[in-house]
Amino acid sequence: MWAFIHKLGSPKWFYAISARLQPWFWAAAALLLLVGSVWGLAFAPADYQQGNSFRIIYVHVPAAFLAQSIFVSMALAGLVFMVWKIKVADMAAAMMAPLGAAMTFIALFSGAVWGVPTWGTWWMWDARLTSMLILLFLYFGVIALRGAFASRDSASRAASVLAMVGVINIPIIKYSVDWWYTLHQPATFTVTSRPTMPVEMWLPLLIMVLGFYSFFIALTLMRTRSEILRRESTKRWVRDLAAEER
Amino acid sequence: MAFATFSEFLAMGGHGPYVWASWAVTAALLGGIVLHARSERRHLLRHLQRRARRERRLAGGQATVSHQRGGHNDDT
Amino acid sequence: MPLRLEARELACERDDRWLFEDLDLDIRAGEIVRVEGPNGSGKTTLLKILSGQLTDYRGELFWNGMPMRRARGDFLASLLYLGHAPGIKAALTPLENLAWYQALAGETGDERARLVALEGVGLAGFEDVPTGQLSAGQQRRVALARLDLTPRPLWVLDEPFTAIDRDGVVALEARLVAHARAGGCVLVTTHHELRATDELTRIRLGRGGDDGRH
Amino acid sequence: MAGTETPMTDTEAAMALHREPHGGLVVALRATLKRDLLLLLRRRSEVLNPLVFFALVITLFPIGISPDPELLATIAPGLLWVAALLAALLSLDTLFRGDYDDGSLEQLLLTPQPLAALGLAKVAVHWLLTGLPLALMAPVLGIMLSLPAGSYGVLALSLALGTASLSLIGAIGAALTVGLARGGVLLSLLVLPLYIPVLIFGAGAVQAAILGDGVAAHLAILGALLAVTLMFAPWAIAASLRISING
Repeated sequence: MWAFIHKLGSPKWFYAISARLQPWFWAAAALLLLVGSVWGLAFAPADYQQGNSFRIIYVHVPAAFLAQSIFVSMALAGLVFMVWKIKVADMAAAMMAPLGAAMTFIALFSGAVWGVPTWGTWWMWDARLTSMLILLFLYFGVIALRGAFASRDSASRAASVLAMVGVINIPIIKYSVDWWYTLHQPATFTVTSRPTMPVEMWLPLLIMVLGFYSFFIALTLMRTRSEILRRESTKRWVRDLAAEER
Repeated sequence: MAFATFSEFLAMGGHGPYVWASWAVTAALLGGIVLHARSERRHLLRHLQRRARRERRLAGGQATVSHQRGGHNDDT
Repeated sequence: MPLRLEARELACERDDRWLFEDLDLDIRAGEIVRVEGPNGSGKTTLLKILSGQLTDYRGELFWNGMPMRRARGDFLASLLYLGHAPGIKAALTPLENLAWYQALAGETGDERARLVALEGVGLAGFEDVPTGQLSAGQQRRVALARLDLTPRPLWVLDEPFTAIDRDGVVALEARLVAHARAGGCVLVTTHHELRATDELTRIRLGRGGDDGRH
Repeated sequence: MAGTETPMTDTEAAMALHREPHGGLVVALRATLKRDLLLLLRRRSEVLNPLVFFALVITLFPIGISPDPELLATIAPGLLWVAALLAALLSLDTLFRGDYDDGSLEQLLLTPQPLAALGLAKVAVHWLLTGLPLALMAPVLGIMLSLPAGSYGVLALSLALGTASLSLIGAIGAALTVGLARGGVLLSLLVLPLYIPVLIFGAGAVQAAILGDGVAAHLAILGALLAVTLMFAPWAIAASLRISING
């Protein structure tokens, strides 16, 4: 097992393996997203209370899930980089951060838009949206910190530490914001909490979530391969590869 | 099919703008990220190829990197 | 073209000790004046006073016979000062740095002249590399490229040889001599032993008794 | 250096001794504007930081006070203005510090061009990349504070006008403290009292817009403040730079 981890760590080997894995994930993502969207938009029944605006859930929830799991996986990659010095892990972490921020923004935007028909305003200090907003600031922090260092190695180490500190704080933030929200708004119905859904509603949701996750894996593989080329550009195998790449 | 006609599908009982807005932003962001990733890779490969070509030319031309005296510059 | 920088009874006190007292200078065209002295003897301070950056000193400065206050505009137009820090922005490329300095001197200048100046200081091939990625010596050479790019009669150079390699030092020394012979004037501080030529004169700072009379 | 084996002939060097600059100040100003824009845009994170800070500070208040829209609406104008003011203050420290550290500030002082004009060019770039974006972003944050409708335009306009004076006044403080190692805190102590008039009329303009009565008076005074600072600040900046270069 140990040899496998170390092999996975070598950029050259990872570059080759990811080339084979990547197409599968792209195909899965495309298929799942397509099926999930059509199903969720056209075939799934409307919510008896909120009507069709409920269909935003098929974008809001997967993006919210992914936003949090990307931060967790970024922290894990940071841990792997700090402990076992596997450079590929840090490259992946660096490539995940922008996608995580984008997912958080999608969750925020769709959550706010979803709230308009129910609350009548574009923004409502709802517990989940507030936690999502704080998560967005955490992402900006990690991205800005990684960009602020001149030397790449210290940038990677600093970003990994911040990601790990951030991931520990996410549950703390979530519960304190929930407590804060119930303190001020005990009774109202929080639109984004999921009432028990019949199967023909949560099945497309499951497909969309899987579609988002395979998109995340496929994109991270692709961008990590670019980062490998960028960081290992002085290595011989990269130069030979560049020479014969059409 | 939850909607009778296509236009009903677009209107979505009045909630259409909100639903389509969220989906449009999601599609735009995901699409944009994919296009950015692909162009990033293309630029990178082109940059590597250009550097590989320049190194081959420099190695071939024995142009020493050290300071070249003399008025005109011959290896531009 | 008149070129004469005089100082009378120049004295500067820095954190209550005298760096130098009633120092008289008379620097004319065709001279290379080397300011010597151990570290902390006020060499850079003297240069900053003569170039007009520092104002808390006693004594009088004259440019071509006129008191500096009145001749300041003309003095600045004929001065090229290279400080301890080369004054090069790390995020800009050498070409962009030089373009800005040419513009500061009031000229738009053209790319060709900048390329030739950079090639002259041995930076061929590094024109478009952000200077942050260049070595300290190369960054210093970008600053030294200004000597050829914006011609000025009076050069005030603070440790121009730092981080410059052997070839560069030889070239720079020759450039100083050529400038002096052409009627320019160089005021330089350096720990590098300049070749004794008839243009070279010295000012010694920091010795107890010797008040550095020129 | 050119001219080693074959030393540059004396006549060639003599001819190259002095060339009358043509173009003068306009060339220098345009080049300084272009250079500073290039520098700031190459370090995009420094341009984004004040904006994220602005959004963060705005997020803190509903959490700290209460998310109740009515309460937020009453304090929104003042909140937005104070947060924008602090965000502008945040980015002032880097205005001259970069040039001071690598020696280009020294060169700026030694050009025949008037230092006040070059300082003004640097402040203009600072305003363009911090003041203006803050003004454009404020309405979005106004939504989060449930700012009443009809005041978004005045909010952006008053901020755009106000941050120009803030940048000018702040630049004086930045010039004074550029030589000091830990000048950041001192800079805010110097400059915040001078910001108060701009804050009063800026926030006042937005409140006036909410209450529906005339906004022209407040904006006119903001414009007058800007005119006054435009007249005096550049000379003060030039003088302060000369002082702090002495170290």
